Amino acid sequence: MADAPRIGVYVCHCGANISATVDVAAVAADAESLPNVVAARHYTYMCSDAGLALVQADIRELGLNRVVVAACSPHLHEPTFRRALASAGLNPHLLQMANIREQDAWIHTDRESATRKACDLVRAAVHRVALHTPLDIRKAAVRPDVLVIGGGIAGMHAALTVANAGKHVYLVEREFSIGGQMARYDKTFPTLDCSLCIQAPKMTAVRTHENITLWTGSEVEEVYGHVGDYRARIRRRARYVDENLCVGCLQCVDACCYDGDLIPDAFNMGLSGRKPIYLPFAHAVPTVVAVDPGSCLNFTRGGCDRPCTDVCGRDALDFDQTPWVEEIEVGSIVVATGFEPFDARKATEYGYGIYPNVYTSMEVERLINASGPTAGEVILRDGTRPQAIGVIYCVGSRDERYNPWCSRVCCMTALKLSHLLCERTGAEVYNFYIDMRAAGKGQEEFYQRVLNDGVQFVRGKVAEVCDWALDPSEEGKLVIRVEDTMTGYVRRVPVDMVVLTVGMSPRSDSDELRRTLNVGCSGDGFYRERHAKLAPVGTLTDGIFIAGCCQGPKDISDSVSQAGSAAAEAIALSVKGSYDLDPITARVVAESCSGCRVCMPLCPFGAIGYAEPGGKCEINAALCTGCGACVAGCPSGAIRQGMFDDAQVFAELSGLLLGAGSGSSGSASGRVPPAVSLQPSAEATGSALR
Amino acid sequence: MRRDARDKLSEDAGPVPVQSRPAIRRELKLQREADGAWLGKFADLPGCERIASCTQCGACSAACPLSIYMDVTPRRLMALVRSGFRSEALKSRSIWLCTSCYACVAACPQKISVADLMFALKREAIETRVYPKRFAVPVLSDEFMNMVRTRGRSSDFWLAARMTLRSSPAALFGMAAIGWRLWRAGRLRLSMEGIHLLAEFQRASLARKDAA
Amino acid sequence: MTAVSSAAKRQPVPEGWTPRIVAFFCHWCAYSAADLAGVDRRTHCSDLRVIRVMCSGRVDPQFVLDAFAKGADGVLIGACHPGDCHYVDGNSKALRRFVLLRRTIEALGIEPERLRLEGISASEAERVRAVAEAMSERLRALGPLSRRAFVSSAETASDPNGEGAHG
Amino acid sequence: MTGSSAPANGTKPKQYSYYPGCAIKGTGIAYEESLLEVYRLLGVAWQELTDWSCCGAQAYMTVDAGQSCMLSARNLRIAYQSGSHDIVAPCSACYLALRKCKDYVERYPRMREVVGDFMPASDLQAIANVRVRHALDMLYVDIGPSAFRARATRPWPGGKVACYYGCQAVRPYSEVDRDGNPMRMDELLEAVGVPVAQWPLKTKCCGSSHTGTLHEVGVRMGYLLLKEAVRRGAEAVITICPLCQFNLDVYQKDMTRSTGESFDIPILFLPQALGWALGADHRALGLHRGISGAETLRRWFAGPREGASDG
Repeated sequence: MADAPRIGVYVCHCGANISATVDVAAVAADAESLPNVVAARHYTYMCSDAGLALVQADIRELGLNRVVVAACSPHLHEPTFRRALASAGLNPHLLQMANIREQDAWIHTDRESATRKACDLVRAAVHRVALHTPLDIRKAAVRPDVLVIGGGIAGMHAALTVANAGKHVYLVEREFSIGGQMARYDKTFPTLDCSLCIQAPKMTAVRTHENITLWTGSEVEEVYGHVGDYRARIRRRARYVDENLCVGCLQCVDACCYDGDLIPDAFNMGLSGRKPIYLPFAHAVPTVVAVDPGSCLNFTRGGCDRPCTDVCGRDALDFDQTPWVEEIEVGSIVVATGFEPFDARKATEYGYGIYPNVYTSMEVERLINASGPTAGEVILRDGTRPQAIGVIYCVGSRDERYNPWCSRVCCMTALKLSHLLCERTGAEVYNFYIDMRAAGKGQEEFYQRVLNDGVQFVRGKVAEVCDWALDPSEEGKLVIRVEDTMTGYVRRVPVDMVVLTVGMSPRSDSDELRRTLNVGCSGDGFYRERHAKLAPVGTLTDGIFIAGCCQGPKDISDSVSQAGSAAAEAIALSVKGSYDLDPITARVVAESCSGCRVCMPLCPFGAIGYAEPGGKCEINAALCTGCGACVAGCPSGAIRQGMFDDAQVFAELSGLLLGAGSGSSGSASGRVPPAVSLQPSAEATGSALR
Repeated sequence: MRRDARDKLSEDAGPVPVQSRPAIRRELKLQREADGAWLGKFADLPGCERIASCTQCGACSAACPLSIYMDVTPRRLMALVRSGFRSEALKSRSIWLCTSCYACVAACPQKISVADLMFALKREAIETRVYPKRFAVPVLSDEFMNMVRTRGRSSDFWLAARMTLRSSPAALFGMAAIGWRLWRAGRLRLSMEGIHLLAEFQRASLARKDAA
Repeated sequence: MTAVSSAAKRQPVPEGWTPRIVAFFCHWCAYSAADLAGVDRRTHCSDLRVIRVMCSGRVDPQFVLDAFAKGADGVLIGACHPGDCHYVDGNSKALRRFVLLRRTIEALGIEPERLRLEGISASEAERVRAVAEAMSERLRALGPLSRRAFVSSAETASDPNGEGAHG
Repeated sequence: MTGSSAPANGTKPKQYSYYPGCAIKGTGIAYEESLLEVYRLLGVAWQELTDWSCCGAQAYMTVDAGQSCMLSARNLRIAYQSGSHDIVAPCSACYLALRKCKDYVERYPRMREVVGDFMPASDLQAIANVRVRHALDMLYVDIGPSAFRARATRPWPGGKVACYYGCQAVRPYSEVDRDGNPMRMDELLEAVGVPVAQWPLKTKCCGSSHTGTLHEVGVRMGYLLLKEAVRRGAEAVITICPLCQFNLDVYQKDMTRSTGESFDIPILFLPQALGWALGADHRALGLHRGISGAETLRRWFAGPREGASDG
C-alpha cells in the first residue's frame, strides 16, 4: 500500500435511534484512540447532506484515505456513503460500515453493554478498513435483445412492453399457441370482462409486432453466459405444418380420416375431443394447425391416404419436419412460465375422478365458456343440468397435506363461478369456504354482490364428497359433508354438481428450468425473487427476471403489473448498454495456485476454468458472483476476494476480540495467519480418540 | 323480551333475575376464567404440537362420525383448548364420544392429531375426576387398564362383564343373550391367560408411578 | 471424552463475565434477519458480534479457529436454510466444514457446543433472537473458554509447520 | 405356536412374528384360525410372539399414554429379539398401537424418555428395525393378488361382498392402504373370484367400543354401514379387524329391533374368504362361528349336502 492508512470514524446518532441506547460520544472517543484513526466524530444524521459534507470535508482537509461509518445496516446506506466518498475523490470501497443501529441500539436496552458492543464493532471496522484496497467497478457490455420465456398473459405483456421500447424480443412458448391459462377463462373477476376479449388484442399484437420473434411449440433447452451476454438454445418441436403457409382454414381437420374426435382436448381440460390434426383452440395465435404424432395415423401406423395434404390448398403440411434448434444471444431474460392447477385427484376426499359430476374450477371455466365444449351450456358429464351446485374453496391450498400456501385467486374465482353458474343455471349454489379473501381492488365489492345474488355461504372446510344417501332427499345426489362453523351444525348438503376451486402449484418441471437458468426457488417450489419487497422481479442471477405465477400465485392484474416491472428492468439494462460488475469477485493469484482444481467443483456458477498450459486455475470475473466458497476452499490460499479477503476478515476478528490498541496491522498483500496457530496436539488428539 | 327488561340484565349483576320461560341464561366469559397456560401443556405432547396452527376450518368435525352426538364439536373443542377454557373442554361429553377412528387426523389440513388431543383431554379429565360417574366410557378404560396391568392381556368377556357391572348393572341381562350365542360359536374364552414376564413389567410400571 | 473433561476443568466464572460470541452471518439470509430483528425491536442479549460474509460457504475454518484463539467463547455461523442458498449450495458447504470443525475443536479441548451452525432465513428475525439467547445461555453454563489448555498445547506442538491446520 | 411348511422351491422362507392380540384369542378366534390356515396352505412361516402382552390399545391410551406405549414397545422388542423382524398384527387396533408406538418413540424424545424407564436405550433403538405389518398389508404386498389368483382352486359360492376396511388400518398412517377409497382387499378378493360391491363407507367407523358403552350410538353406526352395503348389492361384508367384525356380526338383532329393518348377513374375515378359495375346510376357517347370516353361511360354505337342502 502506498500510503499509511488515515482513517476517519463517523458515529451517527440517527436522531435518537442510536444515541438513546448507545453513548455515541464515548464510541467516538474510544475510536479516536485506535491505530491509524485521524478523526472520530459523532453527528445527528450522518446520512444527511450536512453529515456527508462533514465526511467529505475531512477527506479533503485531513487527507483521510479510509472511512468508517458507524450507523445503520449497510443494506440501507452503504451506497449513500460510497457515493459520498467517490465525490470526495476517494475510492468508494475504502469504506466500512459498523452496524450499530439494527444490530445494536435497536435490540438492546442496557446502555452500557450496547455502548461496549458499539465500540467493539467500530474497532473491528477500523481494523478491517485499514486493509481495504481501492477496487475498480468494471463494466460489461449488455446485448440489447431480450428473451421472454412463456407466452401467457405475463409473458405477452412483458414482451410487448420491451418491444414497444424498441428492443427486440424473442418470445418462446411451449404450446402451439400463446395465451396461457387466461385463454381458458370465461370471464375475469371482479369486473366480469370477457377474458378472451381483453386478451385477444394482446395476442394479435404479439404476433404482428415488428420487434417480436414468436416461437410457439418451443422450449428453452440450455442457457449459458451471464448478465448482458446470455446465449440460449431454443428447441423447436415439429408441428408438421409450415407456419408461414397455413392460414388456419381447418379444411385439413375436416378431411382427416381419423375416426371421431377421440383425443382429449387439453385446452378444454379433456371435456371434449379433437382429431390428430387440430387447431389448439378457436382463437389460437398463430392460427396454425398442428399434427399430434402420438395419434396421427401417419406416425402410429406408418401411413394413411393423407386427405389432409390433398385438401390443403397451400401445401402447408410437412410430415418430414423434424425438431430443430435456434441459438440466440440476449442481454437479459424474463421468465414467465406460469403455474399448474393443483391436481384435484390428490385430494381423494372430494371424489374427483370417481364421481363424474365433480369438476375442477378450470373445467368449469371451459364448461361455461361460449367457445367451450358445450357452447356455454352447463351440461354435466352425465347429460343432466344441475339443480344444486356446491363450490368448494381452497382445494389443495392452505393445506399441509398438499400446498400450504394460499393461492390468492381461488376465493375470487369461486365467487365469480358461483355468480356465473347462478346466473346461467338458476341452480341453488352453495359456497363452502374457510376464510374469505377478497383483498384486491373491487374484490370485496364483488363479494358483496355475490352475497346478494342469493348464493349460499357456509363457512367450513368440506370433509368429503360422497354419493351415500342417508336420507331419501339425498338419493342420486352428491352429498357434501361439512361443519357449518357459523351455526355450529354438522351439515349434509346434497348437490348435483361439485366445483373444486383448485389452487396454483408450481409447474412440475419448474425445477428443470430453475437449473437451466440458475435461479432459486423458495420452499414452495415457485421461483424466488431477489427481495420480497424491494426486488420482486429480480432473481439472484443478474439479468434474469421473473413475472407472473411462476413466482407465486397471483391474479391477472398482479401478473401484468409484475410483467411490466420485469420488462422495465430488462429495458433498463438494454438501454444502459453496460452493467457494473460488483468488485467482490474472486481472483486466483497465479504464483500461489498449485493447480489442484479443488476450487472448480466448489463454484456453483462454473466460473472457474483450468488453463492447461500454465496448470493454473482462472476465474471468469463476469461469471463470479463473489460468494467466496472457492476462497474458503483453496488449500493453497491462492484465491483472493475483493472486500472479503482473508486478511480483512482476520483483521475484523482482531478488532472485535483483541481490544483497543492491540490490533493487527498486517500487510494486505498476503494471507495473515491467525494470532495463535491452532494445531491439535498429539496429547489432545490422542485423548480424544481414546 | 322488552328492551328495558334486557337492559336490567347488566353484565356485572349476580344471579340473573329472570323468571320467564324459557329460561334465559347469561353467558359471558371473563378473561380470568380462561387458563392462559393451558395450551402450553399440549405443545410438547406427541401429536399435539401443531394445535396452535388450527384455522377453525371444521374439517375435523365434518369428518368425525360422532360429532353429530357431541355437545361441543372437535373444532370448538380445539378453540376451547386454545382459549384456555379448561373446565368447559374437560366437562364436555365429546371427548368420551371419540372412538379414535382418526378421521379427523386424516382430514385436518394443518396435520393436527386431533385424536391425540382427545386422548390427552380424556386423561386430564380422569386425573382431575371431572367425568360423569357411572359413565361407561371411562369405566371401560379403567377396567381395561386394570386388567392389563394385572394380567398383561385383556379378555373381551371379563372386560364387558366388569364394565357393565360398574356402569349399568341392569344391562347384564341384555348381554346374556349375546354371551350365549358367542359361547355357542366358540368365541368366548372364560379363562384368562397371564404372561410370564408380567412381574418385570409391573415393576417398570410401578417404578414410573413412583417417579411421578 | 477426556478432551471434554479437560476443558471442563475450567476456571471459576469471573464476576460480571458475559460470553463473547462471534457470528458469521451470510449477507442474504442471516444478516438480513439480524437487521429485521432490529427493525422489529426484538430485544435480546448483547453477546453477539456479527461479521458479515457474502455466503456461509465463505466461512473458512481458519476464521472459526482464529475467533476462538482471539478470545471468542462461542462461534455461530448463520446460513440460509437448505435449498434457500443464494449461491445454490454454499450452506451445504458450510455444513460439511462445520461437521469437521466440531470434531477438530473437540480434539483441541473446546466443547463442540461452542460452535453452532443455524439456518436462518431473511424473514426469521425471531429465530435470530432465539438462537442468540439459547447460545448465550449455553455458554454461560459452560463458562469462559479455557484457552490455556489448547493454546499452550498448540504452542508446544512439535509440528514445525504452523499453518498445518489450515484448510 | 409356530407354523411352517417347506415351500416347494426349498429355499428358507422368511419368518414372520405373529402378534395375535387379545381380541383374536377370544371373540375374533375365526380370524386367527383362517389366517393361520391360509398361511399353512401358502407355506408362510410364522412364529407367535412369546409372552406377548396387550398392545396398549386406545382404552389404555386414555388412561396412561406412557404405559400404553410401553406395552407396545415391549411387544416390538420381543419381535426384534426373536429375529423375525416383520411383526404381523391381524387386528387393526393392535396394528395401530404398535405402529404408533414405533413412530412416537422415533419422533418424540419425551416418549423415548417414558419408554426408556422400561427398557435400555439399545432396545429402544432396536425396535426401530421392526416392521409393523397389518395382515392385509402382508397378504397384499408379500403374497399379492396374482399369487392368490394362481393358487385359487375353488369358486366363490356366494354373492357379492362389500370390503370393509374400518378405520385404524388405514388411518392415520395409510401404509396398509390409502385412506381415500382403499382397494387392496377388493383386489385380493377379485383375484380369487369373489365379486365385490363398491361402496363409499369402506373406512367409516364401525362404532368401536360404543356398542358396549353407548349402545344406541354404536349400533347405529354399524347399522348405517350394513344398510349401505346391502343397498349396493352386497350379501356379505368382509372385514380385517376383530372389533369391526364383532360389531357388525353380533348386533344385527339390535339393529333390527331399533330400526325395524331386518338384517341377517354374514360378516367374514378376509382370510376366511381367501382360504375358501384356496380350498380350505370351512371349519378350519372358522366359518361356522358367525352369529348373523348363519343360514347364508351354511348355504354357501357347508358343502353341497347341507347347502342344497337349504335351497
